Amino acid sequence: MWDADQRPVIKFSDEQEQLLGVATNFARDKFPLDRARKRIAASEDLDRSVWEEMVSLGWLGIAIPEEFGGSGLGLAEVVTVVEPLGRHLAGTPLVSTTLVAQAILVAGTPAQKGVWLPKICQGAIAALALVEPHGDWNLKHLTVQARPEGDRLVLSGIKTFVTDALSAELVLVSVALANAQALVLLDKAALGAAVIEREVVIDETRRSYRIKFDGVSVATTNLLQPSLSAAALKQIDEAACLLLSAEMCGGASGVIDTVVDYLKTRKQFGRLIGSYQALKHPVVDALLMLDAARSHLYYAAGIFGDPIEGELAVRMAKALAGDALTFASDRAIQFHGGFGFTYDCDAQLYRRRAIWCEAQHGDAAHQRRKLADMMLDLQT
Amino acid sequence: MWDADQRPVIKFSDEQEQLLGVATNFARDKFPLDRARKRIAASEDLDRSVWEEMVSLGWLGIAIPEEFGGSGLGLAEVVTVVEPLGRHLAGTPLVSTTLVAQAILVAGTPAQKGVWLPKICQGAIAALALVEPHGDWNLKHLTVQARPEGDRLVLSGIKTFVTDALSAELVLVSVALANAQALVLLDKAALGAAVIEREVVIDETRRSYRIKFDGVSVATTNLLQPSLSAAALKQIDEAACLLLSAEMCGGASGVIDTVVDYLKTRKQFGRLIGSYQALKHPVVDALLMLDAARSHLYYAAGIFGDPIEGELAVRMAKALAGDALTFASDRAIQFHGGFGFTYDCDAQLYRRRAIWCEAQHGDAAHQRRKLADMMLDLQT
Amino acid sequence: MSPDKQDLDAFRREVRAWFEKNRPADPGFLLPQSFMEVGTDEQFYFLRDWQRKVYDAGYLGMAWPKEYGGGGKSQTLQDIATREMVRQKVPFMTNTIGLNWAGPLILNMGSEDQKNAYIKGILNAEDIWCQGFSEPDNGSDLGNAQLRAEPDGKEFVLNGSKIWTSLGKHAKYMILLARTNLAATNKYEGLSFFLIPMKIAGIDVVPIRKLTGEFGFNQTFFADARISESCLIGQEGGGWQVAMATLAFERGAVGGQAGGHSMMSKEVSEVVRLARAAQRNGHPAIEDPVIRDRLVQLIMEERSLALNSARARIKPLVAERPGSIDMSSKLAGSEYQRRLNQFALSLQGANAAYYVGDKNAYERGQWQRSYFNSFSATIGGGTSEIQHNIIGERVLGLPKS
Amino acid sequence: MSPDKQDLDAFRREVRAWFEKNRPADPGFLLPQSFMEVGTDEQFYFLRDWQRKVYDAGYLGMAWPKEYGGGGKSQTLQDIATREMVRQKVPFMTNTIGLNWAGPLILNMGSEDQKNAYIKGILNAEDIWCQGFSEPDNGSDLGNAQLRAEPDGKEFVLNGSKIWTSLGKHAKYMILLARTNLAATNKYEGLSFFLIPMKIAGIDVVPIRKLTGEFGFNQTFFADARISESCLIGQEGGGWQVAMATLAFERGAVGGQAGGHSMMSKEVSEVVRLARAAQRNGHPAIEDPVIRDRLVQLIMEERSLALNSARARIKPLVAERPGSIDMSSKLAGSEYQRRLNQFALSLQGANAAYYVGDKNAYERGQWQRSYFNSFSATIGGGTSEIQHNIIGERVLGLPKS
Repeated sequence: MWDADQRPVIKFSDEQEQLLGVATNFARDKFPLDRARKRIAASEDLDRSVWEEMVSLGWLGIAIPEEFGGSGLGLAEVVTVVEPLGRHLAGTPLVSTTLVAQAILVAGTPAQKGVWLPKICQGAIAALALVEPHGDWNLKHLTVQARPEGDRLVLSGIKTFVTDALSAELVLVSVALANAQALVLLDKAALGAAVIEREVVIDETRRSYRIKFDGVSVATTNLLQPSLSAAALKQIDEAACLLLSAEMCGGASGVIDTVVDYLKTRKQFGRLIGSYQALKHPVVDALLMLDAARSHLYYAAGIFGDPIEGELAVRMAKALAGDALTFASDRAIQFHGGFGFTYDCDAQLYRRRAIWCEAQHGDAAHQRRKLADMMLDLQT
Repeated sequence: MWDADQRPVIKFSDEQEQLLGVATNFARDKFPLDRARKRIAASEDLDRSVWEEMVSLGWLGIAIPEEFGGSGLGLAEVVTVVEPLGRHLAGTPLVSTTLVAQAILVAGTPAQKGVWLPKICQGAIAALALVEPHGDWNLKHLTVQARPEGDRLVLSGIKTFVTDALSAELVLVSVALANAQALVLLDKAALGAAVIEREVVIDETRRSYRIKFDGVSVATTNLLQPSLSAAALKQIDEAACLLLSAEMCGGASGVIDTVVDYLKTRKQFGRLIGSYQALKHPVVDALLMLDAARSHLYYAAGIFGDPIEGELAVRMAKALAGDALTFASDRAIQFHGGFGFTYDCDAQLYRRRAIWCEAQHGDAAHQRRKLADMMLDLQT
Repeated sequence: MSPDKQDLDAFRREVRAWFEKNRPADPGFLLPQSFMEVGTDEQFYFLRDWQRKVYDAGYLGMAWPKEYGGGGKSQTLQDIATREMVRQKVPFMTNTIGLNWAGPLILNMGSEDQKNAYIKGILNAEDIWCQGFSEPDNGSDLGNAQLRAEPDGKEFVLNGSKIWTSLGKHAKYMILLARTNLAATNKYEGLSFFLIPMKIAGIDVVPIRKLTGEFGFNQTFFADARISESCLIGQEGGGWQVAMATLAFERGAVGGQAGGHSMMSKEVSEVVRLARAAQRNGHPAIEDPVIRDRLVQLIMEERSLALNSARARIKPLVAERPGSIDMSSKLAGSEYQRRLNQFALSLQGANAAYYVGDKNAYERGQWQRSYFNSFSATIGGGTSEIQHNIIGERVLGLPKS
Repeated sequence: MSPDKQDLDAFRREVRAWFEKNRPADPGFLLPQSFMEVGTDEQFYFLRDWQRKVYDAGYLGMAWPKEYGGGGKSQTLQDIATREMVRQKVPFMTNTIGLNWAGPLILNMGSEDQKNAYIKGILNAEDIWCQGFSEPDNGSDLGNAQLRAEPDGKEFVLNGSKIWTSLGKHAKYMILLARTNLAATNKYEGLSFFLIPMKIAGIDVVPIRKLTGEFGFNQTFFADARISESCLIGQEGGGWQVAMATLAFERGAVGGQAGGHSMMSKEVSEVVRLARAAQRNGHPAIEDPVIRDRLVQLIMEERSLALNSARARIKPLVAERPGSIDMSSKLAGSEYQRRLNQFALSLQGANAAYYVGDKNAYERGQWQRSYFNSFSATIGGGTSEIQHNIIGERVLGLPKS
């Protein structure tokens, strides 16, 4: 989006402003960092009471049309909720559930939409099963197979990094079906036959699972419309880039505050350590990286869905937010000195979050590679 | 070269030690930086008296066998002379003359060796005509043509960045001859028919020329042995990488001293500016880059000519020395503040030298690309 | 008063057409990118004529009062005209100090006489202005200015020196920060601000050669130069406040500038074009994935600058750390330019070693020159290192260094 | 005394064969990379047994005096054995503080009683040593140590706390820097150095959880712990000199260490292997030119560390700035490790998100862990920021910050 003078314009709606305010307060009240630490140790995957509050605020239906019980807004409004949650390292199923809803909106049959979207608005958790043991970010690199048998599909193979699989009422699985990519919806009953194992992941606020599908079968009616599955995968990938950027911008802001607080109070050699330029200047660099990433984030949010510019924008946002959070959290560990090396220092929580988010849907280098191919082969 | 414990070993000869001492003193005495500035403005391309001193010290024959009037040492010993000269930004034809001698040693006919090598030892200046207007670093990308006519070759096309062409008694030209690369020796007489134009180049201590060869012809006896011309080009390229690294390591050391002197004496806001970490720490980083580059330089000097490891070593040395001088001189301009922005500040002289050396025989990125192809495609 | 959207669109079309039709032809020599780089007479007269032409067409000083030579129209129209100049990359307005510093200051706090005397000459480039702020020994420390303006009856006597006076040779007037009271308890209270004539006895302008080898800056020496007390603007002893107000105009932090762009930054699209032209192993450099990766980084960085400006206009999106984007834009922009230019140089392969003046230099050697000139922005107006301090202390609240 | 080349070659072959034959099998759990990372009992006992085995074979403490348990042979032989351990990447010697800090110190300035009491137990790992230098509030400022050792008759009474005591739980002894005189005019003169027993009343070792989630460091609390005056080493009030001497041993700046490697750094060759295994768009990551460029940079950087050591042995090649390489090796090495580990992580694509303990984690998640652990070297022993100061001031002669 450009104005008449060809300067870029960031669209920012009243709804975004309102949601940003509400979510900022909510995240501050409900997700102080010691809560994130308690969540790590908790036996339940999900903090039901907080989840119910988020549901009752309508956050699960933000980007779902009103006819299915949502607010009929868009992902731009979801961004304003995800960013403050990311700042406080909340580890909720909001993003994955939203992404599944997006896929259903793009490629679901009328029946699938009618069943699942209202449920999601009411708090049904949905999980994404896209990644495979090879770890390749190319979502079309599929080894999980779906073989037709009569009016059923029999699945085989393994998906990894399925977050909140045990809490989920629905799992969206990408599969190879007759050498093409396809997306299948599995409800709790269908999942019963799968082997679900907890994974040990670097971001301890996440509950992640490996699912072995061998022998799982579902009715073919659970297939998302095959002709639209490529479009749905594209939607998931771009929406994921957008929402992960929001999460990472929030995280970068949080970790900058964390390190700034320390630099203002810790003394060495009789001076507040924040007065040393060796610490001060890199933190300023982190702030500049965050400022840039956040500007890209809200630009991308405002034009999400634009055929080419929309994809460019989300990939840029993810690349820059990833670099910002990575740099800020790495330096935060270092600048906390000995304390930074301990588990008690919050810097490591952000560093782990950075690695997690960068591992999802492609890191900064991966995004730049895609951007190069999109931008540099056209004569300009 | 590795020791019994498989640690790398730097070979350093007594002759290297001796030459390093002599050249360090010589460069300090003969090339104070105000002399470099005078050279820039001088009407003659060459300071004959200094050149004669260098010749009488035997420096032109260091890497030429005794049978041709040289010392029979190697390029490792030339490095110890070039490094101190680079420190003082001397702009002499030593390097280019040495490179031409190397090419003749590798691929010259007995007659060519017998004529030219003794002359070079006695101070005849030789120039290299390798680069073409396309600016590609691939020395095999040749548009200058040599067409046989009887027992003569008729040349056409343009070479650029021929340093000291007017002072040179000999120019070595790379040409395409019957679709293969070849090297031709042109003496002053043969050059008479060429159009020689002075170029405006960024390193003002250099005298550089563009030569248009259209209509120049030489006897075929001036051709270096065709079967060895690829080997000669390889020798030139690797020797150039080595000697340019030496020049750049010297330059990096010189510019670090220049900026350190300023940081120790200039005050702002009542403090010596060298006490600010924002200036001190990047200069330390430059020193670390120089230390690494210099270790690679002398390692590469010690194993020059080793079939694979030798090429790896010179390319690494050039990549690291280029980065070191580039970074050190760029920061030196910045850290001199307003004075750094003036022509009077020596930082710009080093920065120009850095750009010149990086433009010759491939910059750091180019060297890394070559190194990747040499190192990463073998299974290790 | 403010025009409606249709009027604005019509005006935009008119401006666009005018600049398309009237943009100057290639002068046959390399133009400077800002007034600080005007190094030759041919550059100066070319640029002065161009500013005059734009003013005569009515596209400069549009929002300045009609009675002094301005257009008396709305700022919105001027902004449209200015952005069109940026967009079409026409040459910049060379009387930069007059248009962006002195003019707004005079309109804001000058006397009626001063307004009548100075404003029109600023706009039509008849009267070139320069600035006298920095001194050789106090590069970054403006409050410590030592140039002496000693009161003597109805005159002040100037002694000392100012540095980095761009266009000093062509300037008719200077805005000057000088010390009128050595005894002031606070160093800031000893300063006064003047609008002084340059062509008087005792003022000597000596060119400074830049690292590019070219000229453009000067050092100005004052030896018993006498000026009238009417040159004073603001109170005697109130020079620091006037200087700060002037810098606020310069940064565009407050309105009031005459319009017209004053700096022609390099753009990444030009570097992409260069990457298509440069050769690597017989192929266009743009096919090299490492070069592509670097280009994408630069594209994103350039876009960041524009998007930061766009976000700064949306209050709720800058509420977390107010002022962060404004305060960091000089640092981010100038360091971006330095890196962009440096990369553009490296793309040229062996030809990176050409310099301005060689007929084979890529685009007349403009990249070599603009890389060197880029340091004027990372050093001048508070070095990048000082900008880091300012942001760390004012935005993040970190303790002083 | 020194053996001739043939003997050395024969010895090298013998050592090589011994380690090839006796290197421990994969224990089935992830081993630490240094004594600071020993977090579980199974790791500790495995490593203690291994050190004992190497000592029994005669390849540790080879140059220490025979009468106290050493081998009484030449340092050259020990160096060969040590380098072979590095080369074959066998597990490190876990009693690091004893072998590299306490042992050399006791041999250098300890009493006959102390040598008899301590040396053999250090070598056979019977007696584990830890160090008590850093304190919670004085991380980088050793001379400011506040732990109090109050003289009381023939005893000292210890009160205060030390931090980062590795192996504190397993340690029998500690080398301790403590303040014996609060009234000393100079803070350094109030310090004394002790060799103290750990298993006494009043000493409490509390594990610190590292950012990896694992253990390895401790905080040690002293509450009226009483030690005999015979624990003193060096003069009362001479603790700073003893501490500096100890750190010189630790850095390997002077000889006297028992040998055996104490740290298993990551190598770029392992990352190249990882790049062959990792997938990008269905291809090995090593085919990606941007990844290749980064790998080459890391290969060069790793080689720089080795070549710097080689050059440091050639006097004329370090004459220009003596001490530069020695003083910067900790900074260069530790920052290299951090970057290498971080890049190794990023190569793993989606699988970078696994952690130690997941069966699908690449190489048991060692890269995730070693990236986190790499901060112990960029923070501990003087942060990278402090190292920059030291090099700037001592090598380049820049003014203090």
